[in-house]
Amino acid sequence: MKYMTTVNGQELEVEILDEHHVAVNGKVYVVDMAAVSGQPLYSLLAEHRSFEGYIYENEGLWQVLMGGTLYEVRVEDEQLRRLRLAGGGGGKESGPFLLKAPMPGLVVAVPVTPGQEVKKGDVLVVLESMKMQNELKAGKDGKVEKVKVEVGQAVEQGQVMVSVV
Amino acid sequence: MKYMTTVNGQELEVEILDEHHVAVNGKVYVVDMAAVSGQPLYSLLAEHRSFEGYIYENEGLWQVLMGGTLYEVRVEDEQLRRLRLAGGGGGKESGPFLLKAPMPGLVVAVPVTPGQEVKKGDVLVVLESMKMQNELKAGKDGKVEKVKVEVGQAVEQGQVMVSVV
Amino acid sequence: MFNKVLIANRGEIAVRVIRACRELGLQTVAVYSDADRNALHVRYADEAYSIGPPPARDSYLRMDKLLEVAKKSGAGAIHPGYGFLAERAEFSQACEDEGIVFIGPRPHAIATMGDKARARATVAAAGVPVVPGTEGKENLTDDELLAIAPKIGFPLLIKAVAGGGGKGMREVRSPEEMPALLRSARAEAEAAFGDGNVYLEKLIEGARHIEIQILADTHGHVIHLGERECSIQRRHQKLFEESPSPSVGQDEEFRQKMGMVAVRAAQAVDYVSAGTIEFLVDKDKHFYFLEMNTRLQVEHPITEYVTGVDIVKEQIRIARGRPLGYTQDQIAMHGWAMEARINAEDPYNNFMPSIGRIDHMLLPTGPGVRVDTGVYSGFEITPYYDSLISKLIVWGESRGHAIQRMRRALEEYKIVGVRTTIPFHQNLLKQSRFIAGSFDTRFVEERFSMEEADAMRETYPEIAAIMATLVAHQETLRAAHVIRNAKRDTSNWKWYSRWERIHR
Amino acid sequence: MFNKVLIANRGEIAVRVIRACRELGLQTVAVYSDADRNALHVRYADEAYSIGPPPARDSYLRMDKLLEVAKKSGAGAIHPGYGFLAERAEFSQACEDEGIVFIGPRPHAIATMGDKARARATVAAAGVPVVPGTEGKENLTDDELLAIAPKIGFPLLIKAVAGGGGKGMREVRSPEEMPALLRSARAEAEAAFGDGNVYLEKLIEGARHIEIQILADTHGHVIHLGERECSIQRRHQKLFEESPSPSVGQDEEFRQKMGMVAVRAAQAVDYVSAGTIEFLVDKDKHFYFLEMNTRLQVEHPITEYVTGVDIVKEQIRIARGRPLGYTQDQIAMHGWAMEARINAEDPYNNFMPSIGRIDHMLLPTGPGVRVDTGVYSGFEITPYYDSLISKLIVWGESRGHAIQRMRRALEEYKIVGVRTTIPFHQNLLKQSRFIAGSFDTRFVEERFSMEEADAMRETYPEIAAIMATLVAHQETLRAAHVIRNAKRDTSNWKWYSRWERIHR
Repeated sequence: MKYMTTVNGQELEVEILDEHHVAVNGKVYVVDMAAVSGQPLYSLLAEHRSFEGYIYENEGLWQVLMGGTLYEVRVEDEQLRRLRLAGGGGGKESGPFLLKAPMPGLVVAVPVTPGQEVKKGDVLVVLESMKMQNELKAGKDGKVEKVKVEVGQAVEQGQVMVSVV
Repeated sequence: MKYMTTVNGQELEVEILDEHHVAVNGKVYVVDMAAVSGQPLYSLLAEHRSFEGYIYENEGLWQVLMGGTLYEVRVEDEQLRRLRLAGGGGGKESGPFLLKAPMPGLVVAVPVTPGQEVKKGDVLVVLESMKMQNELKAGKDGKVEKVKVEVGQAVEQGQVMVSVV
Repeated sequence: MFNKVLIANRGEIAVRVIRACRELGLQTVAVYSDADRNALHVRYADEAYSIGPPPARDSYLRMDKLLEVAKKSGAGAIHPGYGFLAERAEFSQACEDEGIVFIGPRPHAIATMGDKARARATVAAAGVPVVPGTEGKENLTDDELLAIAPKIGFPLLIKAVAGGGGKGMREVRSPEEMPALLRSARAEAEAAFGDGNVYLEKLIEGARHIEIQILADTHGHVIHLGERECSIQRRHQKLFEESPSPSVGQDEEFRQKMGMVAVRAAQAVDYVSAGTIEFLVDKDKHFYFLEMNTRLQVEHPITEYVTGVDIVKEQIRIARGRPLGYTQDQIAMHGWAMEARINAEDPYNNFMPSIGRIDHMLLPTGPGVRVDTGVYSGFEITPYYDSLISKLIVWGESRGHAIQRMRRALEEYKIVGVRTTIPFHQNLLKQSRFIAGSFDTRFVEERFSMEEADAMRETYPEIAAIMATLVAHQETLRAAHVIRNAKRDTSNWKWYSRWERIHR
Repeated sequence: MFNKVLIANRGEIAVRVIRACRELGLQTVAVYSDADRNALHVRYADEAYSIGPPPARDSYLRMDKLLEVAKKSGAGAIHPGYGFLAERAEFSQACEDEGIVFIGPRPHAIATMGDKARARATVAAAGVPVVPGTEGKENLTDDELLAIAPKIGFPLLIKAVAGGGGKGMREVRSPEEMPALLRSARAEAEAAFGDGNVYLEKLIEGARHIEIQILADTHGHVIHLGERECSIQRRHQKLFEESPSPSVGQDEEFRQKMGMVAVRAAQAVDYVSAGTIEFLVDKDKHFYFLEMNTRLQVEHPITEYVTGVDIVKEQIRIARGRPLGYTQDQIAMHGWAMEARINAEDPYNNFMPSIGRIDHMLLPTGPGVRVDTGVYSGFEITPYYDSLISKLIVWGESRGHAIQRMRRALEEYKIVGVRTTIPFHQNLLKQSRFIAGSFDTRFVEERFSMEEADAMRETYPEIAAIMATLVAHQETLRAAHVIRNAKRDTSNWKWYSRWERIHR
């Protein structure tokens, strides 16, 4: 099975030959992979070198945290790749941006109002959690559509707080 | 719900009143019990004292290992108690005794032969495991019926090695 | 004296204090909010009392409930830990009023050091150097400030009196730019705090945050246990500490000079128990009093490692009215210790807090490694309290050895279920400036980024690719397996069964 | 010199050696049997090679495979750990032949000390006291033995030449009973080993097992690191060690006397690397050479704690041809250290081995606690290797402090999935004879039982009753729930849901 795997922008062709052999850009690695204590912690022996990494899925990408370094990895087979490329580049920023609470917390500031123009990176909500003030930012340029929280309100993880269209 | 609970030979009447109240011989304890990391490790707050114990079931009895002390506990409701007492005292030693391997290992000695008379506590098999020689003994007086293993043989956990009738 | 201690705290510090009590043969009483029934301090204490709902103001900050539990349980003393009520003079006072020993300083010392202007005036009067500035003189006009500025010297800082968090703060490099900066600072302070008052403070460039641990008993003895280097900070939160400080190192004269000044500062408020004097130190080894923490510090273990003194046990000894177990000349620093604060925060996402259940934990162990933690595999990290879940402390014969050991311990430390700052520390320990010991309090914010740090290091993109591809491949097979179910893809069965096995 | 080390071992000692290498900047190569793919030493090493099926004879004892891996990986040195090939002269020789540094003594030293009679003769010639007896002179007749006996003195032991495990051993208290005992001993030895030869040895009554750690470099320096008390044994297996020994304590003269003799014993075989001289010590502080262990010991960490010397790093330094990092007068013992061996054995069932998956583990941490282990939550304990899964090591300012700390650490240590010897140690530490430091090598077997120990302690039968009853009650509800399913017993729903929650 062949995959196009992109690591921090670098494209690699990864072919899984069998349980113990993987080719990266044609170079064959003898591998042995095991989930040491259930996901997402994996031990990989590759050409007898011992590696250990956390592997998290995040919005269609894989984050590999290994030896204190984070790798952003996209894994696609040919079909998926064709679909993504056909979809065009601008697809990501279309549609509304929904700011969801990344954790439960207390809203301590909402520096925007409906109708206001915002730039990607502008602060939409300041959320207090674990005694820290966390600035939550716009994911795209646009106009604030709805503000669904107010200062002093407690929010649940995943709750939509602001939408930007 | 009332239980007769016997701890190391001492009989106690334990009544579960509700989620947070248990009476032992009529004395009410305010309790809060939780399995801290799944079974068999439990945290119990009783009258604000904090206890932690492993609770293992073993042949109908409960072993409570707490603070480096092992308690053998029998828990019965009235029905079970009546059944047991009706069954009489001699019931336990009747029927054949099957010596099962308590762990995988290698048989290094079988000092008995079929037909031989043995006493409770006599060594039937010596099993090597974890580099230790473990003497496995007869659970009752009787006559060796079958010897199903030989010296040098590897056995699985739970495998019957010798029977005594 | 007392033989039962109530610990008015939670988390790793409650566990730390319980251990000290237990080793001294004292009974312990834990308190817990509804979020902490299964917390380690509840499990380890001899007794435990529920004190209310999760928010601290309803539980750990409720003096009335704590005193009630102390009386009910018969605890003769209360240890406040750090945070929560540790630096509230009224709590120390309330304990005193109830006849309960407060394991910490007396109310007067807490109150004096808790008020920045009073603390500054008090220690300055005792001959302790303070950062030159106008703090304490409020309501100065622009003209007055412009007149005083040259006496303080440039560069200097304009700071909001009501302030905090950098709001209303301006850096001034020359008299010419000062009027405009005063205006904007006042406007920002007014907007942020409803108070446009500002004061001036000399800007200490390239400043290090170095603190001195002191111990004082009720018999008038005050000693210091040397310094800790705490310049590795982010948003004024310490992330990594070491003892000794690389900028003090072998300069015993400088250490003793700072130590003696710290002792003087403590004596100025008749201090009792363990406390810390924080200094700003410039490149030329001038040092200025910053503030005093009138409590046990998070980073006390590094001092314990290099001096061999158990600070918590000394606190208890002091609270029992006994003299210090050490004289100043019995204190020597041996080797080098470091502490990495492991927070439940994602260093790759702006240190955003991370909550959830800890599914798995593998602690670093072996020689020269100490972990102080209040969490365990199966424990739930909630949003109610601060994000510090563990402190990884190591000791080495030298700074180099300590760095090597910290690296191996960080690599061994595995926490599954929440994101942590472990990768931050791994990157920090690869930075050449850090290794050289040349950093100041702005280092993390101005000269450090996780992404750049990653880019500088030896990386294994092929290995990351293999790992991610194998996992993605397996996910696909798993999904296909579920869908096709009966029509099993035999070409993949081997993979699948292997995966099942390793995931069991 | 070498910068990559192959560790020819598994478990906690492989992890220990990997850590030392990593902290010294050396690359590490692990080897593993099929049972150990997920073992910690494989995960922590830089490289890992499979060397065969689980049984040690097919993997960890295969010299050919180990040397092949060393060559393939480019490892310039091999550390053997303890056990397996550590005391096989031919392995040290094979490494030498292949140009690989063996991190341990030279073949001659191993071979000499490995042969009991030769070792005895060699050290005796160097003036080291040995237990009086006839060992080494074989095939003595009854008449000859009866003639020699009075010179050795009574009580004495008859021991089988081929022997071991107490077979053919007899204790003789007077000349009169000796002929009959000789006959029965010979008969038993003949039956057990096919060899009726016996020898005589003075019986050291109330003997303690005390050993001296030595370090020797290739430049002729030999030093000792003080003693370890190892009398707490069962079936000649050490269970608990401490340093210093309570019977040596402050008697520095006695310590140095034993230490110097140990150095002499090591010098007698041109010893290099770390090694241990074991002595039997009687009540009058007479000591007798027992044997030399020509390798790193399981219990080396307690010596590391009290002396501050990292023994494994010193071994590596020595193997690199460098002189010792310490001279004898730089070695001092500070405080008190203890080690509890945590074995996967059930102390309530005759120390029967216990295997299975470790479902959960909570390590004791905090000040003065060190854990050396090769297992973790999720790891499978197999029947192929010895039962030592962890070493719990503590340090305290005094013996009393160390005992208190060990007690709290044992209580904190939670291992779910296999039975362990933790309760044994908890009971040991409550025994008044142990606390008083008055015990000999027969203490555990003759004066200690788990059941009696439990009976002597403060117990909580009501609490045990509550715990067991609540669990039993819940099991009943759970079973009922499954059977009745739809017809849910609402009177119990609260209990049930709570249970579900705490078990999640």
